[in-house]
Amino acid sequence: MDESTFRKEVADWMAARLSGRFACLKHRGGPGDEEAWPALRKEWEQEMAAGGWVGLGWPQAHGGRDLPLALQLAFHEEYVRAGGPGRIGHIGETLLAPTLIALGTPELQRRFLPGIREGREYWAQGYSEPGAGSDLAAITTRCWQDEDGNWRLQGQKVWTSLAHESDWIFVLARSTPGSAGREGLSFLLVPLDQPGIEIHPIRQMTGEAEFNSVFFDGAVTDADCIVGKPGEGWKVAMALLGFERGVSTLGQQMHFSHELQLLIDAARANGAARDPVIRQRIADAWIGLRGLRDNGLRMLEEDTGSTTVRPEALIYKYAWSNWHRALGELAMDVIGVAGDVRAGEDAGSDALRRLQQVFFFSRADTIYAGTNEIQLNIIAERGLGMPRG
Amino acid sequence: MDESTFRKEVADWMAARLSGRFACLKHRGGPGDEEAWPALRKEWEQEMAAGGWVGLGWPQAHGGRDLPLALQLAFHEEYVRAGGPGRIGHIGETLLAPTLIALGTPELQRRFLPGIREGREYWAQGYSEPGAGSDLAAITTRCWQDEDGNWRLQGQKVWTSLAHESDWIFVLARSTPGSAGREGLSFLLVPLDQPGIEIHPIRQMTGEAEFNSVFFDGAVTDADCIVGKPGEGWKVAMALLGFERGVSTLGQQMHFSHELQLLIDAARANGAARDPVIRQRIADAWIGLRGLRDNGLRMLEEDTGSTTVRPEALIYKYAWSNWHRALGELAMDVIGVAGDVRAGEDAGSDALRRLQQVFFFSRADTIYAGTNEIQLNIIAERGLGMPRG
Amino acid sequence: MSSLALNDEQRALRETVADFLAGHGNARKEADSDAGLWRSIAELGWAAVQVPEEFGGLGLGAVELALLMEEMGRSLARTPFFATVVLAQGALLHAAGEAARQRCLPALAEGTRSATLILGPGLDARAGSLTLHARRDGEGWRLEGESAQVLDGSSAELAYVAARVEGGDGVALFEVPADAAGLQRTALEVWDLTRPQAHWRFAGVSLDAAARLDVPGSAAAGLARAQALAMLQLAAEQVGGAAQCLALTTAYTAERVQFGRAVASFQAVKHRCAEMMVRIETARSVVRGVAARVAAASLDDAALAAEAAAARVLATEAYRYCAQEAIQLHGGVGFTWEYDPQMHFKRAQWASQWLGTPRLLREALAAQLLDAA
Amino acid sequence: MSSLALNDEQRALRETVADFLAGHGNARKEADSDAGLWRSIAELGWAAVQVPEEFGGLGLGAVELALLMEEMGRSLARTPFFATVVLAQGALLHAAGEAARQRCLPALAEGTRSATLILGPGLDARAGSLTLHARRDGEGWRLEGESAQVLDGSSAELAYVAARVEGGDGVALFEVPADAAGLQRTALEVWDLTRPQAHWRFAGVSLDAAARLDVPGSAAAGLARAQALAMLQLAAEQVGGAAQCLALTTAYTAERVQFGRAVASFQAVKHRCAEMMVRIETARSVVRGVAARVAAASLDDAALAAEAAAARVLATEAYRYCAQEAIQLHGGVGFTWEYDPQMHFKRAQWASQWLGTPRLLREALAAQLLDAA
Repeated sequence: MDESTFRKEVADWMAARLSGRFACLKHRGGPGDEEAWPALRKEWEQEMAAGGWVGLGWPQAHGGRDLPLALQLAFHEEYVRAGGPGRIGHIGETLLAPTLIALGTPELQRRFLPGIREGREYWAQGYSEPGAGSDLAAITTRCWQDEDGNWRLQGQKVWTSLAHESDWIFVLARSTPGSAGREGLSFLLVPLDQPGIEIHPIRQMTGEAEFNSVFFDGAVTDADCIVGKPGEGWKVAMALLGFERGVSTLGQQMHFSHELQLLIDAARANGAARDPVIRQRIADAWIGLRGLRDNGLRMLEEDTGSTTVRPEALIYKYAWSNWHRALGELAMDVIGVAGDVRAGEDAGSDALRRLQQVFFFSRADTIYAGTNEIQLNIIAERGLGMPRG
Repeated sequence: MDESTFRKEVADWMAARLSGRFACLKHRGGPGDEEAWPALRKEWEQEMAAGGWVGLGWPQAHGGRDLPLALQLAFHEEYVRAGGPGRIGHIGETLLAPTLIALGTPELQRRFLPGIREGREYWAQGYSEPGAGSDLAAITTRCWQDEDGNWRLQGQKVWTSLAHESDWIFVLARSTPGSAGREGLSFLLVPLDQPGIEIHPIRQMTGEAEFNSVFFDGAVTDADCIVGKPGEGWKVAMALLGFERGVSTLGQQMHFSHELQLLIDAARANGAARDPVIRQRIADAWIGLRGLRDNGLRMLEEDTGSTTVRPEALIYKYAWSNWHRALGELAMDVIGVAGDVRAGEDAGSDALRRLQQVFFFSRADTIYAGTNEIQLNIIAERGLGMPRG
Repeated sequence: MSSLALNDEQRALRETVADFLAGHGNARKEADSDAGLWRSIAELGWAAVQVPEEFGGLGLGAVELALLMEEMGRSLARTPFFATVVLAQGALLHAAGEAARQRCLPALAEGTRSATLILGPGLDARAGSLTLHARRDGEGWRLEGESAQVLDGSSAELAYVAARVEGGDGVALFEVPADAAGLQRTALEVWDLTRPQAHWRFAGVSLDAAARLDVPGSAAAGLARAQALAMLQLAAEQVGGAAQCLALTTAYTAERVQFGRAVASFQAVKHRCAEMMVRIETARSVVRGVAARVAAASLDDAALAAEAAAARVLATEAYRYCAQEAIQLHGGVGFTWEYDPQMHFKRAQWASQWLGTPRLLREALAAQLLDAA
Repeated sequence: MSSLALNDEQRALRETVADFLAGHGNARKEADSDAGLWRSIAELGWAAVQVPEEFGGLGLGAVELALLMEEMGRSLARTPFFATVVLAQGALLHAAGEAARQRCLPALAEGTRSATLILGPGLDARAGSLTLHARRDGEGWRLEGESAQVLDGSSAELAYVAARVEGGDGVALFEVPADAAGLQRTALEVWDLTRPQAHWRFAGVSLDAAARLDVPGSAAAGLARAQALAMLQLAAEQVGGAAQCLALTTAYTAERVQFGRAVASFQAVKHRCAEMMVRIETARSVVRGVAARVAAASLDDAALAAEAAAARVLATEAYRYCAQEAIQLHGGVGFTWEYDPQMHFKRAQWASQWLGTPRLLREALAAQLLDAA
């Protein structure tokens, strides 16, 4: 299909559907705003599924459309351009589903992929623990099999986004008693709505809570709800993380671009745009965004299939998270003293609220999914071959 | 004595003496410019000695004037304000002499202090080695005693400023065969003009060479030319370094202040002073200099006699060296493309030459006498009690 | 050369304040505990520290006040101290006439009343930025206009208000009771809960003649001096906050284990903490130095403005950096509500926007350095 | 979406250039070796890379030229390549008329002649910054003025010279032989020995009518476009230099032992090198992206100016940072003459001042982003 025809198709569909009762979702539900309209956003997921916009890159055999990269990219760009809301189904669609397709049994694929593709079942991620943040291999959540083969879990996971809105969670847990590090872990799929699980919100600096602690106290799941063999959980977990840097990074950049435009509008409105130092910093933000964009394109395109280190992929998380954090600081310097006051929920405060969210919530960007410090270690060791420790 | 009277005395003396054949020394001979007029600067040292300006803080018993801190400070400020040249005798006067006064025998004091005080004998410092830069305890230069008790030396020292202009060198060398680290070192005083010593200039990035390598090949010195006992050299060497942060730091700041003024004059002359971003950076340079100044005053004054960690002393080297390096960058951004061209020795190029020296030579500031990295380790470990390694 | 060394009394004061605030911090408590803390502070005499003895004060100076502010910053205390002592007293001391000082200062020194100061947005004292206008009204005055963000605006009992006098008569300083007729106060929902604010609307507030406190013609210069001194004290508070960020971080990383080692043993973490210390101690040295020179009365107005700006820029950058790094080095918990780094982060952000941003302060310094004839 | 991927021919070109320059680097050799290197480069056809086939070139584009420039930057090669190919050819390609291109380009593509370009200081193409003036002189022209710093000014055989035409006729582009009567060239002693410069004084240089190369009215826009493309290529060279700084540093620190460990094993050193890599790869991505879009002809003049500015700012900051850190992490030897980091440091400084400083480039971008109606 021709790209511009496809773009128009997406744009038309978005214009027609992201209206009426869905209109309030425009530009909502991104990081820092995930608590916005969760029930309605699930309905939106089903609307999208019905429109054929979920699983664009999945193989057709699994119900996907197997679209080429350029069209997937075009979809994400048009989606964000139209103000499409944060995707409450993204953990299932972009992380778990590709993992199941790559490493799951046909039974697991048949059981779980349709619920994801149809926007009916939502997933949470159970990796981090209070004692295992940067050092993921230190996890202590245990799992074992009952006589009937069903899996049981005991332990605590933290920083699980949207657990309270999800139906399932995938969990990395220690199945070999006495094992340590990356050995002896298993990757389980666990239903959240059961007596053995409690979900407690973690209140963050904004006062809101889009992360949770999930407590497992003898929680149970079926014997076959495991991806890979028992003890192979680390490999599966890492494969899943590998899908994190996908086409959606360029969708993320459209969000960033939108935020930068809000900042520019604010600066023009309040006169900060005349300040020579603010001007330098806005130019730098734009330059940085070009860097993310071209780095992202290079990541998607160059040397695919090559097994050598991909420098542009190694640096990407560090680059975007620090860019975003700096954008938040710039936004607050543009806003000035008025930024002391929390922007309201009224429509007139939309831009201000969004920019404040960027400022506060981007503090998490340089911490989750590998802190700055971990990223630099990885870049030095894998990218430059420098010694460990 | 009243401080302002004293200041006037210094200023008058400088105005009278830093003229005629000495006039060409004004503002010359600082770091990056140490090759300027060495012979004449030695005559200047003798002129100063005759004027009673050497050993201001030494005890009177050792030929000093035992002036209070405030007056020593006033002297250094007036000296620099008048354009007093870089002190070719400063290693002897401010490092070795206090060490001899504190830890040397009466014989050593009688033998060496007069030559320093009278501007007749010049000293170089022999600490660093090719394999022992940041890690000073790794030195391998050996020393041993002949049957007659005289000391012999074998090895190589590097980064010795002004060795080719000096008469003596103090050397930290390993006297206990097989020892390692801080143990088994001795602190020797060695005449430079002898067959067992060769001095080779180290050409630096500016093309000039104010550092040297000093090669010891069976070099000899008298049996009693040792400070402390054999094996106690580390303690003596560290005591000497402790004198590095003395009153003269505030004299250094006067140099910095002069450099900043040259930069401001250049910016006003070429229009860079109208550039809003340059203005911010010049203001920052001024602010940083206030930081050095008040930190230096606090270092000299507060809690003297206390044995607790002095945070302001711990941070000082890191703070001034990075400030100075940034000043050099700012200077070149002020000068613009004209900075590509080496400033000549003519009087009209004085300011430009000085600013270019700051830019290039300040690259060494963050490396010698403890690199940035070593400074931060020390601050974290001694200042904040964080764990080693 | 004025001495930067603290004397024994000053060291003792610092200890007392630190001990007291460590036991009485209220940043995480409900607002109804605030009045008790302020009462205790007043009883300890700290509200009187910079007020001359003739007005019922202790007659100490900028150095002692800065020590107090540094400890306030460390503890994130939520009290009317900054607004009442630093801002309101400062305006009275430097911009009010003798009779007005005599009348107004004792109650503020005793801490029996809390007060605030209204200048232009972000406490900008320049005449052109003032948003309130005063018009003669018989013997008295009538105030109109609004101030979008008044510090402690819901709790202060009195406000000292700079207004432009209609008819080209310059700037005047008024005392306005918070319950004056025609004054509408609306509490604002702010990010930094330790620094409450309210919107004030002056819909024709009538004041009698005695409410004007300044000697006509002198208010602008007096307010500029008060503003510079407030900048110095805010810098002291920022240094305290930054130092606490570092203390929290070294303590947390010493306990937290990752990859089998204390996080504090990683060189990158150590270097970051060392960098925090460099910035904190540099800012502290300048705050201490400027306070000593203020106490020694050795600064003219231009030098005071420049030196206070230097202190503010260093303290602002130090606090922002330390709060950022405290969050970063606490890892996941750093941006949770239960840990303190986020509170300092919000305070650091607040403090970066009031009493002159680094950008504006640098430009003002550049004008002094570069534009002189 | 233009592809950033290199094709097989481009990858092969990069390898060839890198191999050749690794064996023929001349930065540490005497200047009399330079002519040989330039001859070899010409024989390999690299001077012809961006010249259309109709003018005797290879008809390749910005992507291939950027690959060459990146390798030139890595090796610090001292050749007329930048001045002749990037600057002089660029001006001809974009600001000269068809006949002039036909006449001048083949010799430059063959590399039989070396050339340079004269615009305003630092290669500023804006009409207001030009320092040379052209006056009609019978059928021909007379050039007056001076250019304080001409790249390769002592060795170039030809100069392409932008001058303001007296009488309000705008900007014109002239070809001037370096041995023209009335032209005085004075070699300058420069810090970066790989980028020689000379002062040129035009004391009434007479040219015949054919020496004017532009189609009147079109030179200013053409030179602006040539300048933007030169910025892109200079950015590519900077990326190469920065990458070499990092390579030198990781190699040196892997060998150097302090405190009983390889310096490269210290986390602070690793993080600094990682930060260098982040900056290098970001700049490289943008250089690659802009070059691809230039090759695909998908940028209008405004977009080209903006994108080239982005590449230049990223590459300039990356190179300065990497050169600084290379010196720092080499320790004492880093600022000695015998080690390469100081050479990169000087080149990085040179490159930060020509073809627009980061400060000016950001302001130009801000004007596009913020000042549009």
